[in-house]
Amino acid sequence: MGTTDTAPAPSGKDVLNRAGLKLDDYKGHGSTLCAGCGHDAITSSIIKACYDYGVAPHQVAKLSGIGCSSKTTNYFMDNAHGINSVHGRMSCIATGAHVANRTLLNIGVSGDGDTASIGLGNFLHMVRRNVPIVYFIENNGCYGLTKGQFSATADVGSVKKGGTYVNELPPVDICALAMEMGCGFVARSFSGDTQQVRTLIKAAIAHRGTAVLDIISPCVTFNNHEGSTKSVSYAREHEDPLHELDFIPHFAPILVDYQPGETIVVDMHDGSKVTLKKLHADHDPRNRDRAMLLLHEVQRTGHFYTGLIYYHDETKVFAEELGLVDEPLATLPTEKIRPTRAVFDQIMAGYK
Amino acid sequence: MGTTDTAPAPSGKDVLNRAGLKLDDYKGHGSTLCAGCGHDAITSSIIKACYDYGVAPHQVAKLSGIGCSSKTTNYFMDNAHGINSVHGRMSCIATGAHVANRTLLNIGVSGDGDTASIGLGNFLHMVRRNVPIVYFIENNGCYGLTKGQFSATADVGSVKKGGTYVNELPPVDICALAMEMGCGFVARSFSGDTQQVRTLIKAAIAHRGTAVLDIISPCVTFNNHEGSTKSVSYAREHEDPLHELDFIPHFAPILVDYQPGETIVVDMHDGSKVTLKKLHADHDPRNRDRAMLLLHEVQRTGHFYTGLIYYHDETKVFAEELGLVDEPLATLPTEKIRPTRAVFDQIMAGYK
Amino acid sequence: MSTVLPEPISRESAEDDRLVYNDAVVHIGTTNGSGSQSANLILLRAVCRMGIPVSGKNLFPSNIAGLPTWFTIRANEDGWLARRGRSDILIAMNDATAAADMAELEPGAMVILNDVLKKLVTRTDLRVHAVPFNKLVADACPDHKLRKRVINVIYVGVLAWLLEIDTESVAEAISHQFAGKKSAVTLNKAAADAGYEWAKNHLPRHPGLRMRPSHKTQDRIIIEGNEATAIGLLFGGTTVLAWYPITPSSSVCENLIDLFEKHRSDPATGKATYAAVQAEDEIASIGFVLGAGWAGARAVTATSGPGISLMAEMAGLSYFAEIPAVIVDVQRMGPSTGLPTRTNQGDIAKAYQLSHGDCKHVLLIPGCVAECYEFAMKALDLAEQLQTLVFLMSDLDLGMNKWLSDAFTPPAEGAIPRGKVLDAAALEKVAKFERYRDVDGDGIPYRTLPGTDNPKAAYFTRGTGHKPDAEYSENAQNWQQNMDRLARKFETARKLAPAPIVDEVHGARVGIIAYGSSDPAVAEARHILDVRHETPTSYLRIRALPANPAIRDFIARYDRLYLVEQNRDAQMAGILKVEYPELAAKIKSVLHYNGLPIDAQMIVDGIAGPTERK
Amino acid sequence: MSTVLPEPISRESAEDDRLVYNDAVVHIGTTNGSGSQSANLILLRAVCRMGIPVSGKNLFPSNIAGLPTWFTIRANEDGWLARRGRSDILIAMNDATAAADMAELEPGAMVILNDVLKKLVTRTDLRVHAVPFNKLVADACPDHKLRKRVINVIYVGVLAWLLEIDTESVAEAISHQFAGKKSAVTLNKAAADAGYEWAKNHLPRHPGLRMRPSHKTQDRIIIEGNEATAIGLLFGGTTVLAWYPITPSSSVCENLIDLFEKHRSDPATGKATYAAVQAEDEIASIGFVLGAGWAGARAVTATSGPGISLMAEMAGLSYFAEIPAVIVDVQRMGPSTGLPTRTNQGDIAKAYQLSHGDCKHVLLIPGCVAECYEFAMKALDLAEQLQTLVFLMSDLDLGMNKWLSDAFTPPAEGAIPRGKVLDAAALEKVAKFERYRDVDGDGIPYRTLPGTDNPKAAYFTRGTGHKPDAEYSENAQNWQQNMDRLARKFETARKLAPAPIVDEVHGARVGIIAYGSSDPAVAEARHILDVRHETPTSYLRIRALPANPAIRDFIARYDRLYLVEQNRDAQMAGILKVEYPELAAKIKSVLHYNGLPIDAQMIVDGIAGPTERK
Ligand SMILES: Cc1ncc(C[n+]2csc(CCOP(=O)(O)OP(=O)(O)O)c2C)c(N)n1
Ligand SMILES: Cc1ncc(C[n+]2csc(CCOP(=O)(O)OP(=O)(O)O)c2C)c(N)n1
Ligand code: SF4
Ligand code: SF4
Ligand SMILES: [Mg+2]
Ligand SMILES: [Mg+2]
Repeated sequence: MGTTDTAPAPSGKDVLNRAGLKLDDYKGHGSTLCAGCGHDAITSSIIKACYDYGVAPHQVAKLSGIGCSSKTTNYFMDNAHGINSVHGRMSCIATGAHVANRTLLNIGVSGDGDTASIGLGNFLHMVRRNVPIVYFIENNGCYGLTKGQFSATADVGSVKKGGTYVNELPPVDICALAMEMGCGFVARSFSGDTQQVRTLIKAAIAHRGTAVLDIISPCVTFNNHEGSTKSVSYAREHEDPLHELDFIPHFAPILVDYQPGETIVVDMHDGSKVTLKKLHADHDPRNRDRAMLLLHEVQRTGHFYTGLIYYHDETKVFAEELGLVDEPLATLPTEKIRPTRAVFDQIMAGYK
Repeated sequence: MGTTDTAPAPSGKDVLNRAGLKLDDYKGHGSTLCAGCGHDAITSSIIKACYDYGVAPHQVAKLSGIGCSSKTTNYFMDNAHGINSVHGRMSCIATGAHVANRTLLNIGVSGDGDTASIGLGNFLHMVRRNVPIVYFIENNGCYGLTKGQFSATADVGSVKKGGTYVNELPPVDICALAMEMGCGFVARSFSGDTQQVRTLIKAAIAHRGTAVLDIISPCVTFNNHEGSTKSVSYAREHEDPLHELDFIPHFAPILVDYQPGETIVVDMHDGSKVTLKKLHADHDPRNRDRAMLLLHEVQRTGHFYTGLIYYHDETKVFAEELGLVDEPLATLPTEKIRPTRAVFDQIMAGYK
Repeated sequence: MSTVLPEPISRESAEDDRLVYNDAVVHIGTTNGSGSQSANLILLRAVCRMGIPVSGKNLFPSNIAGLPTWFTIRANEDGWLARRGRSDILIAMNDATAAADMAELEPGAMVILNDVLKKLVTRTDLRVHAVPFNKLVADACPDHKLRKRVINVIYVGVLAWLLEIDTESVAEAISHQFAGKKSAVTLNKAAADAGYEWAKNHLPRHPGLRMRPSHKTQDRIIIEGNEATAIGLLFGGTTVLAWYPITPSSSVCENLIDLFEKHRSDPATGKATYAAVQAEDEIASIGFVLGAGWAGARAVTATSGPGISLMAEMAGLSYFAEIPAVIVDVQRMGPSTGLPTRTNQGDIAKAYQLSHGDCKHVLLIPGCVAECYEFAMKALDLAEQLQTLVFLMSDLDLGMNKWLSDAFTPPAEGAIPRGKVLDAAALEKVAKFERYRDVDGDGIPYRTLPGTDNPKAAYFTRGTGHKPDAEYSENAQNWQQNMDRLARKFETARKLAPAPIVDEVHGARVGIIAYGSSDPAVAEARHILDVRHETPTSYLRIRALPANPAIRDFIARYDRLYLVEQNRDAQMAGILKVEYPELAAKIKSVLHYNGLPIDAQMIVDGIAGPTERK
Repeated sequence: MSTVLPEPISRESAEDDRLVYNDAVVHIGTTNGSGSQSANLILLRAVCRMGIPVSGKNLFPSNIAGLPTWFTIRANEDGWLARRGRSDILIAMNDATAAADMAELEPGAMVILNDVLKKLVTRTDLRVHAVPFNKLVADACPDHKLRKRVINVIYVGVLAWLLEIDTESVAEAISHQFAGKKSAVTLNKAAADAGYEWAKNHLPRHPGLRMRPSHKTQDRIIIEGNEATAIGLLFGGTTVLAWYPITPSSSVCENLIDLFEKHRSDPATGKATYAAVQAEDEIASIGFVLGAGWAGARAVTATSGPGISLMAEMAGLSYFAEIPAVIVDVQRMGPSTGLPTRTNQGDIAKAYQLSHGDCKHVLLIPGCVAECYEFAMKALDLAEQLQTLVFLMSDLDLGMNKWLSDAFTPPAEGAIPRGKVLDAAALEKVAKFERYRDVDGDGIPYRTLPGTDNPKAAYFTRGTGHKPDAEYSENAQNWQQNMDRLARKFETARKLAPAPIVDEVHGARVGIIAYGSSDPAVAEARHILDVRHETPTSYLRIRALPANPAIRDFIARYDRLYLVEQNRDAQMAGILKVEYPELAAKIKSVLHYNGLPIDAQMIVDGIAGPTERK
């Protein structure tokens, strides 16, 4: 797990971050998930990353569908509004929330069932619109909440717990599909690699469009047995980080000496930087074709690369594409949303 | 339009094909589409290809959703059963029909709205299951039947007819998405290139899994103006066939001398062959990475390549994956679908 | 397709061979996509300019071009503007339907026929005039390519001669139709003139019918319901429109987008004070609306039957998580894909209880274009006030046909009411914020919006069981109490929704209840019942659900009670029978469900018994 | 959560301090995922083996592990097996709920408490026995890791002592539970023995309650409704199952798949004579079913509320294009996501008229597990016979709880009826095949399947307007006639669907109507009403919609008529009020909607007025 984090984050959990908050201020309700569930690890990473980043909770919209994963928005940032909507449609809720209030930071948590099965079409269209959101797929290859049926991301050869049934359908590659829809931030990680997950979250928050985080997150109850490629031990043993990742936020730039050729610096729209120190794989997330080829290699071999797979930020976010005013539409005053009497009369005249 | 067709098809329209039928036997109801609609050209190509191939109409299931394109299943092969279902869900109906009767030849006709908007998720899952079907997307970049709104395949920069609105969202690339879902037969063509379309249809019929045919099919009423990249004239002027295509059916093999390096021969599962004579582009549809790179080039440049983009046939079709009996499930006799009294008693005993 | 009708009331005089003024039905059969629509609108507007009430009903196929389409214009001095089955004059331009269209006419009716269709005439009891349309258009329009576009205007000229329609009004209507396009105006005027001149030279005036100037349309507008709805949504302060195209609701959205583009840019920045999003499907549309409503926008979607079905799951979330949302349902003929271009009121019961589990929704049901406008605003207000889903139940007849109306009432002055929303300042003043607590006893709780900078603001929204403080709960009592509160809120909705319009006639023993686009046909039917059948009737028009108590009283008051609706299953009758079980047996249904706009005579027949064909 | 209940009938003797035999409710509070389920099943089965009727209700959270869960066992000699609110004995194993669980007990109730929870006891009016579970399990189970799995079996032993449950029966139940797994059997027996021995040494027997051998359960089975439904679907000849996981319907599918794998391989080839497809969502599930039904398969899907909503559009296609389909709706508490692990009958009206536009569907409503089995077969038959969508309306209580039942009746001999399908040979014999022609006057047309090798076979299926020959039509008459035929077909369905079960008591003036899982509670309530309130009642149990005319007669016959249902909005009452407007005012509702299985006392209270707590 070759990721470090040199972001100038507050060092102790009681230290106030730039929003004037402590780590605990980012906590939520106690989790009701199974002990050891990968999702809880991701929740912790979200808490830590938001604290490090200095996110203002009241500006956050926590969005989710239905599933064990989708429950977790209740387990962080109690001071943010949250909505646990219906199965597979969080992407739609997010799009609506974004156009209603473009100033919100959307944090969406979904599962592989929620996103890759029932929600696939809507998810891909949200990506196409480049709706600003940090979109987590807490990917455990199964439907946790309904007791462990295979999901569409189960790998070929996965064995059903306590059964003989082997999945033979190819897994849906959410990262590749997101890239095909023009996604500008595509990452894959492992819930247990908390350092990498956190760094990716911070980068995703800094990204202005849709950021897709496909995080392998073992279901310890239903998909953690031998024969599962999404078990804790399988993931731990097979994770192969593409690079050592570091996030340097725009609000606290630090000077680092990079070894040319060894480190890639990705400049983000808001001035933040992500640095990627090359490990054995030679991957540049700014090259779309190469990113695709990497994903295809993974599809063939099942190799478990993690890290920032693809990044670009040239696309307008949806509110820009729509040419919206800067303020939230939600709270525009009457005079901005109801045309004048003169306009009314003019419209009536047109029908005379 | 560099496609020839040397398949030993019956030469005149009244000549009986191997099914003992004439060309007219493949016709359907008169079209009610606008004169000049691209969809009608595809209908003609379907009629001719099925005649050439010697398809048995009663073994065909014609499947469609809702849209101008989806209406066309009524305009060919009146002697086949057809179903015009609901908007965007033909893929589901097809999957059900396939498992109920695996011996049917499924011919599905859909539009870009039907497939790439409302039907996207279900379509991709059908592809993932490799349901045997010749699946047409009659792609006109708009919703014809509801009067010309942009669809999700409208190119960036497309101008709305009679308006100033320019589409800025990236088009959904159905071919690329299908490939990501493991599709083994991916082609793109132009309704006006009837020779190429017909050859592709025959190859698609010979293919045993899902064959996706993304055919640019101009809507002459709503998307044929200047500024449209899906107009007749634009397509005619910009079409760039990847290769000269030929289909040699398994039932009438002929010997042809190929110039090595110039011609690629794709061997199909049933013994048919598709030959591709290289034109200026150097494309081998058996190479997935290359096919993907080609599609990405198209996404960047908007270049209108047509032909067989990708082919492989290693994947089981869905009925095989399910291990179904060879006969149609639909008509299995009672003794095959109702277990014996002894089984009943045994089950009851288990609950005592 | 024509219903058997007796002579209309105001024409009794025709039998004495005197002329009948300002009462005629002209039925025009053309081809879809042939551009006849502009000719028809010119005709409509010319009559209207003469001060004569007029309506236009478009009967079009679910197809883009090449199939038969009909347009029926009814001019009526008394303002009876519902569909009337029997036509006085048929304009037969389409070879595919001319024969059948002629077959349906009453003896003595007039036919204006494109002379190339002459061979299709088999009846001898009609007054057929063959007009050389092709020759006339060739003369009037030198440019070969433009002829197709103006050929239909020739029949406007012919009719102007026959019925004595004011040629000045025709000219004005042409100028209005092609406002700003000079050459089009010239060309169309020439074509109308050509028709007029030819008719003047070759035909007598119509033997029985004439138009003469009146004064019944001053300051009135001609508008489609979907245009009216769009205007209402504009002035209602819609900030988010999410939609997926579907006939017959698309034009609500397309009109609204046009209005948005013209009237809703921020003057300072030129940026949009609205978001109009074409979704990928109806689940997404309603999902966007809920997301936006949750975040505080005034969000709306418009759809028709199939879309309503797809929105079912989200409708339940709106109800249960109490998220404001508005769905405009422009009803078309169902079930299934049905007849996308035919009208029906078949979603009433479906929308009312849309979604699984116990839930009911608020329905606003406009009966005229002015109410489309008013109720669109009202729906937005109520959705936020009640924090729930509100339907605007229009239909294809109301939405896509041309209706004469008084100009609409301008929107109320003052700030748009936004319901019980606590902002940061308001939160300062409360000790505790509990999202689902019934503080005011009306069942309506308070809410806050994401982005509210106050530590009390945040709460968690869910479609699962919850306590007043919005916390998750599977507790039996919590569940039941919350459901009971929602029922209470529905009672508040009953009070806030528009009350019915009641017209009680002294001495009437028959009561009629109807709703939506049936209104003009009911009005005319009441007149016929009164004048011809000596049956005065009282009338209650439902304008919303849940049902207003006045409906109960009305039902109780009459000996015979008929509920007129445009569906097979008597959906509204079912709803009222459940509301008022003690009166259930009284409610008789008059049902119309063949896809055509409802006409007065079928209502008369339903109430007075069928009339014999003379 | 407990309802105020009087002493149960058969215990009146307890007041005289005599022992009560075979009548007890044991309420067990543990933690989800702690493996208590097997202990509870052992207990259930041990009582059953003694010949005593018994039921088990599982009250579990919508969560996988770690949250509170309850299991309630009711043993009753007279066969009253509905939920009874007041428990005689509480087994308190969960620190999170022990205090609240104790608070709900009636004075004098007994508590078996894990001794580590002793500090939670505050009441003095309970008989509390603290048992050293941890110590006992440590002694009985040397392997540290296995202790968690067997600790709960200790209370089985304790109860066996207290209630005099036959230890042999306990041993047999353990063997049954772990059939084939020897070491598990040994371990669990040791744990049960440990509990028994400890109790014997430290506690007196229960002061009032005892179990003693009876003979009421011979040849009876213990089964969940979803298992029964799966067996019905297996023997009904299902060939295509399409599903998307959702609580509480998943186990219908998972059970059916198990059965398929065991019993539906072609003996010759070993290949599957069924397709079981896990879909990507519910729209796909019902789409697969319709595609398969269209192609001739017997296709079924199972789902719950949210899935029903998503299936709305396709439901209309099934109705209108007349494609056989079966949906099993295992109802859970809605609206919205609601309470996924709580029971309700809130989809009745929703399923009945699912989809936009005029349409109604056939509903089969099983009232016991045997009917789950029978009606599953019946649904498949009716769907093909009527060529339409048929719902099987189960619920979570019926589907996921343990029910005692007579062994099911084996399926009928002979070929499965496949409805009016014309194959190639049959087509030879007919002059003309018209898909939607009502040849037999029952509204049901003939159909053909794709793949039929006959030139007459092909037709075009559509959700749009069509003529009897299946050709597209927008014609008003065609539309109306087709809709009228579909209404006629619904009348045929009325005749074919299962008639209600009626138990008329001579002299009764009160009639009760109920359906589904309310049946046992109604039966018990009638007994209470009869014995305690001197109110004999007649009872009609609805088993299907459209409503059978016998329901009308029943309603008419009684002075007071109560319709018991498990939803807030009196959904079935609404349906009947519309069916029988002249009787609408008579129907009073008794409604239960807090998510718990319905109990007899709330019905008694609803009919006789609430009973005071003594
Ligand atoms: C419309 C609908 N269908 C089905 C369900 C049942 N359901 C709840 S969660 C879930 C799947 C969850 O899987 P995933 O998204 O991977 O989350 P996980 O529990 O594995 O984290 C399903 C099918 C539902 N709630 N709604
Ligand atoms: C659920 C649903 N939503 C919307 C519609 C309306 N509708 C009919 S066809 C169509 C789009 C057709 O577009 P496409 O599939 O591209 O076909 P085309 O007409 O362009 O060939 C739409 C939105 C519908 N029939 N059903
Ligand atoms: S079931 Fe699986 S996914 Fe759900 S909480 Fe437990 S471990 Fe996590
Ligand atoms: S509207 Fe367009 S897609 Fe539809 S028939 Fe006409 S040309 Fe074809
Ligand atoms: Mg999952
Ligand atoms: Mg299209």
